[in-house]
Amino acid sequence: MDLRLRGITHFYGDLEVLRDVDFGVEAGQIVCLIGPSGCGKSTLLRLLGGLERPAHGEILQLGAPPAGSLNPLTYVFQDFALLPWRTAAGNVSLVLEDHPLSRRERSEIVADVLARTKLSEFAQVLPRQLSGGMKQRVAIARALAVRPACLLMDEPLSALDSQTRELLLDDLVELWLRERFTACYVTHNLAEAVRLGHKVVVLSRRPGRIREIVEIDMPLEQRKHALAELQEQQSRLWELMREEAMAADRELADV
Amino acid sequence: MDLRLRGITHFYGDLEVLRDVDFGVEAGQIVCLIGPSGCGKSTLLRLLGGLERPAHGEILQLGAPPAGSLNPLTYVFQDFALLPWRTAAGNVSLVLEDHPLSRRERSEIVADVLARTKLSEFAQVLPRQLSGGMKQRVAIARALAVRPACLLMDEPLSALDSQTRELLLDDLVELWLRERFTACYVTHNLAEAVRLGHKVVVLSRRPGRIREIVEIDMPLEQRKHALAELQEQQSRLWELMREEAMAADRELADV
Amino acid sequence: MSDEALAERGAAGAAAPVARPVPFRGGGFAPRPMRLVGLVLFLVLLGLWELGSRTGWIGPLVLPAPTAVFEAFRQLVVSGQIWLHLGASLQRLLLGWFGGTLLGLLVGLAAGLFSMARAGVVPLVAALFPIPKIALLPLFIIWFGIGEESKVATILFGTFFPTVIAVYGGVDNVDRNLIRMGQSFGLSWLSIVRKIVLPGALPAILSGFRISAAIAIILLVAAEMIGAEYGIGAYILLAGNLMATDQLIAGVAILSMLGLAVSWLLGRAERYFLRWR
Amino acid sequence: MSDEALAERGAAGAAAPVARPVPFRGGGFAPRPMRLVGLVLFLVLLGLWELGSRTGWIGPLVLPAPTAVFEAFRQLVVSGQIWLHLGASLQRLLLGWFGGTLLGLLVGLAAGLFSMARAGVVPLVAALFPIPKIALLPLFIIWFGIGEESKVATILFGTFFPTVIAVYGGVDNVDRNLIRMGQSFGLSWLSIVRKIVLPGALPAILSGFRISAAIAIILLVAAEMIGAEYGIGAYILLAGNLMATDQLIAGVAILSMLGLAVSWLLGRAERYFLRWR
Amino acid sequence: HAEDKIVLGALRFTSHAPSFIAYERGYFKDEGLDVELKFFQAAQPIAVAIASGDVDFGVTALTGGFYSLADKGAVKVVGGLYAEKPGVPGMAIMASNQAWEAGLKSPADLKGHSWAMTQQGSSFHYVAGQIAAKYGFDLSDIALKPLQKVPAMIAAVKSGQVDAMAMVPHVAVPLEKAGAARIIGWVRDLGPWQVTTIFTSTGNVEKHRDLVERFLKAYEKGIADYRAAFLDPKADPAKKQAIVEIIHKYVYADKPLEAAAPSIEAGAVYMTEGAALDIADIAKQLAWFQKHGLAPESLTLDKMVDTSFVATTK
Ligand SMILES: Nc1ncnc2c1ncn2[C@@H]1O[C@H](COP(=O)(O)OP(=O)(O)OP(=O)(O)O)[C@@H](O)[C@H]1O
Ligand SMILES: Nc1ncnc2c1ncn2[C@@H]1O[C@H](COP(=O)(O)OP(=O)(O)OP(=O)(O)O)[C@@H](O)[C@H]1O
Ligand SMILES: [Mg+2]
Ligand SMILES: [Mg+2]
Repeated sequence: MDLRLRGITHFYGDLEVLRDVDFGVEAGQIVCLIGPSGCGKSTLLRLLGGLERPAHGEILQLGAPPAGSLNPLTYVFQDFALLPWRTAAGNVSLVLEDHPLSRRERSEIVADVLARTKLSEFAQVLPRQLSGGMKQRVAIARALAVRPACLLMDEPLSALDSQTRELLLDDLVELWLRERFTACYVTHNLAEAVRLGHKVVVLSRRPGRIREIVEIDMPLEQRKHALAELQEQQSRLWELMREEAMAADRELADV
Repeated sequence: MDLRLRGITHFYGDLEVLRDVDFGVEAGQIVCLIGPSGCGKSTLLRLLGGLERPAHGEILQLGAPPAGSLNPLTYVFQDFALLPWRTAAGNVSLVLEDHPLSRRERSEIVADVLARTKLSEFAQVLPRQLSGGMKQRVAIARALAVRPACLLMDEPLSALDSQTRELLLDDLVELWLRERFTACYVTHNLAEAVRLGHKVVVLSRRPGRIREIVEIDMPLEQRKHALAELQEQQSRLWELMREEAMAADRELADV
Repeated sequence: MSDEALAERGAAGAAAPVARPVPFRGGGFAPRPMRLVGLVLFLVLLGLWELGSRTGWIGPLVLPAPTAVFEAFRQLVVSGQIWLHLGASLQRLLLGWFGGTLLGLLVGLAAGLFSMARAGVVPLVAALFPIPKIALLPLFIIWFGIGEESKVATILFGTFFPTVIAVYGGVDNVDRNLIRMGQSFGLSWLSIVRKIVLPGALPAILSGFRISAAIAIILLVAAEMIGAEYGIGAYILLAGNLMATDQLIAGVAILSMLGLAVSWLLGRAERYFLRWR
Repeated sequence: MSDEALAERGAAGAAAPVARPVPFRGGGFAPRPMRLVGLVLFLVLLGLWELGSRTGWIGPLVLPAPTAVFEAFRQLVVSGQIWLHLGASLQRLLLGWFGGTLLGLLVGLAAGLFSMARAGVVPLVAALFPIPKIALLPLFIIWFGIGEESKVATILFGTFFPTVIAVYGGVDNVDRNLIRMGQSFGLSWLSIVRKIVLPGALPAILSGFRISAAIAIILLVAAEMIGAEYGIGAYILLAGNLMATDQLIAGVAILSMLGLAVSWLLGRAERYFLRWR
Repeated sequence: HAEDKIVLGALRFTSHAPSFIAYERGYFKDEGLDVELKFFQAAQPIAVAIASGDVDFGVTALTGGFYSLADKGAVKVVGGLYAEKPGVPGMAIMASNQAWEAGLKSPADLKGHSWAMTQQGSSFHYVAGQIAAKYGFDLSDIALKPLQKVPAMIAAVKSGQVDAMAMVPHVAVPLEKAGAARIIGWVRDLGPWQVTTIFTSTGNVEKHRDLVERFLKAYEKGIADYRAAFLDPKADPAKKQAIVEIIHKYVYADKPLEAAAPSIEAGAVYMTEGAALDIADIAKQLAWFQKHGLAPESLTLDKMVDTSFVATTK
């Protein structure tokens, strides 16, 4: 299943947040979305997942989601969005409970995704006892449990300290190599973008328009050992964005 | 003024946090402190600034602070620690009000440090209207206002998004080149450590011991254009820490 | 075949590339205040009540008609009595509330800052808070006499405890990082309390004021049980004694409006003092 | 010259490299509960009070001696009357509090979830909350008679409003990101309310229970003004009528202990239900 | 010469009429007393206010609270006022319509019925005790309903929630006329009863006897005027009218005089001449209250009453 955005424009009241955004997410690809603070990245992702309705334009699912997908468009959030009153397993189970699955099927799925994210031993642990990295792993396990057609990830690593981020980035690459999931990945971090993205969509300042779409052809498995080469891509992206990032930084929030 | 730690060991209740830590911070140098989550970095910094008393060992100021220093050991915090009810200028002024300065002297100092951190136009703005990067700049201005002998910085950039972090890192380098301040800089981010540190102190997992002290001789002004070379240093540090970071990540918080 | 044509065919051609808009599943869970609805509901209720009274479905003993209540209120205004009552009550309210708040602030602050004070004050407050003030009225008369003192004291006692709780709760919730910041810059203890702790506790203190003000108004009737000739509470008590339900409800409505006015004022104060939020 | 020797010379040799330990400037601003102090203070106060009574410095009219209060309490226990009173009061408390809480939960939840309900309920609650229940006692007699109904109704009314406020405040404060997460996984509306909104609002609801329980106890005296033969409130009222200050204070102490017991129970409940925090 | 300032606690009831008469006609002034009238909503706080020193003199029924204050040495009875005895106006005993239908036709039938009163230890409670004593059943055979306030009692009997009560005549008669309840007897038929007394603080009795004497002298004149107007069948209508006008200043002041006058007249009760005190009945009351645990055991008649100021009747 592919996703296709056509001429998306969005407003909050009088504030134009997105203007005429147009791109596609093909199956099996990771599309990274970068742009300065407040340019509408999160908004765009919410539109993609049907959590908000665009003012103009349309967002289409092309093709049917793979059979057995319980929730084709599935989010991974920056703040993990785990229910603090449920254990790791409970948090995964939550998203299965509204589907017609037997208790056994459900616990099998839970055990399976926890194993795939190396969390089996943490099944019965409450979120507050987990480190940030572990929490995000639980959130990823939860996302995998509904067999998504496309993952919508909103800065999934930005709430983590940079060592944990490094570890999780490796895990994500490994996961992709194994499962070839489709994803739209929002980030501020250009290093993440060049490590994960098959395609990097660069947005301008608010109202967010597409400045450039950069394709990175190097296979994901090779990137870890070509950091210097990627550094070049990254520097190019940074040059594209630097001025706007600075301007966004100096912007006052309206009172 | 130099700082010298001798055989620092610290406990919280029965929990040993630091064991026999021993290093020095020489005037005009930036010492970076890295280590996995929960290894006692923040604790060490609190001990350095006299906010806590070590269980064993001693922390000495060698030499008198420079004349006119109002607060020799001055912190910059991860969460900015700005009073939300005071404007940028008010937050800077706060730390001068307990010193015998005339109103004019005070407002001159405030204006001066705001100018040095390129914040003059934001003097009358409340923190809530500022972006994270601007908030941390205000905190740095506040720290400069008391003419510190040594800055104690606890992950000053880790609450910022990575683009802003990049911008502020450049600002810090620039500031150091101009003012040659002394600093002890705690971070999780190895890239920051190799960009800023004259000396990088690597701590082990809790109880934090010193694993290695890495000296980086390349002058700060050159580092921006030698990212590839630094990447090597950084990869070496990461190899040193990777295992421990992973273990720290998988640790359960005691209930 | 165009995407649009495919979209028409819907899920039927499962294997072929179908284009469907992403289904919307957000929204909700964000109730907004709609001023008009509240007003309309209020008027409808009033209308039904009047209708019930007129048709005799609601007996006059059970509830007087809104018009009767309004008439009682009008009488009160026309005769000028309302100002006597309001004046007396407001004076008691202000004195009692102000005294209770001031004492509560001091004690609450002490409990928030010093272990010793906390250890002494907290259990005492916990034990004395749930004591009904009406139960103590006979003692209040002996302690403070039957003049204004005992009435003010009743309100003062009622507002003191919630203020203590709000203040030390507020001090507890001041961001410790800000206090540590103050210490790290060598600020004096007094500066830290004045410039960091107090403003930081202000939101909690102000919301404590809402509670203590509501309690003060509720206690007005109890306070004016002690030989008050004037005052809204005394007016209500007298109306109750005479079973003059129209006056009773009019008095209660005045208290309710007083409560709304106080809460509006506090809302303004919050907006002013907490504009930094 | 070694650092240590330099340190000895202190600040005198300003230019030379002096070694001084970093001055300590942290600590404080973290009052800890010290159980013992509270107990000791309580005992000291009790001792002073007894002493004052014995020496006649506190007249028996002003305040009975603690021993007299204890004697009154002992009488109550020995005669077995206490169980009659406690039983009657607890039944009213439980019924009234339970009813008020249940209704408050429903209405508060509606106000927290639906714009329409919010618009109708919030202004009504704001207007009716500050109405003193004692003012309405004459009407309560007419509406609910002089049996248990009117007593329970008094407590029910008193607990309903704060529960509504706590519940819709709690619902408002549920992390919207969690709700959005639920929606994004296609959870049904009911699932979101049951599994996300309600548990998320639970801390606020439980702390609302503390307030409503305290109010219920305070209202006990008012409720038992209406023809109650047994009940702690009735016992206190009688003691007040008879100016039996020892019994009065004993009754008040029972209410205070009841309050402490309820707050202890709620503390346990919080620890159990909110162990995920 | 400087007048002695005293405070007199009062209720806006016709039973406090002598206070108003003595005040308005300057009888207190004549005795060199500068009296301030202090109004209360209920009788009980007057006694408490005397104990706290806010009030010097008061008039009230002998209630549980009063005995307790007397026992603590705070207040003392110095004279009598309103009394019930056969052949004079006084309180009625009423039954609700429902209870009447069901057979409650006289006080003797009260066994097993409910009884409205303000509080335990109030004079209404005592009446119930007297009924039980007279008709030979136990007080516990009556279900006592303390309702705090007289209007609550009336409302409860009117609506049939309580079966019976005692009530002052100017309320009782209109209630029966309106068909809201039935009068089934009179309190006076239960035997003589010293209902209210004049009292002051123990301090006044011990240290300012002269003041108490002067007060009582003035008060007795007020009583005499009242008796002449309301208890004398051959009373001069003009004199009566003058007294009604004085009382109207304080009671039913919100109604016009014409509307208030009948109620004021109907509210007339018997007041003993010269503030005489029925000491035997007071002893009987004290014993009853003590027997029911409503008055302290340690209280004696001597401690409670100073009989040296007025005549005592047996
Ligand atoms: N629900 C909303 N109502 C009104 N304005 C909103 C809303 N959500 C976002 N905005 C505004 O829309 C703009 C874009 O917000 P958005 O969160 O999409 O930006 P972003 O690119 O994700 O920013 P960041 O990098 O900080 O996450 C911002 O100016 C924000 O203030
Ligand atoms: N005030 C305290 N009381 C008790 N334990 C504490 C306290 N402060 C810190 N700790 C514990 O001491 C250990 C070290 O904490 P510290 O904050 O110094 O670590 P850190 O290296 O700064 O971690 P991070 O990288 O997460 O900032 C942790 O296990 C923490 O839980
Ligand atoms: Mg965002
Ligand atoms: Mg830290």
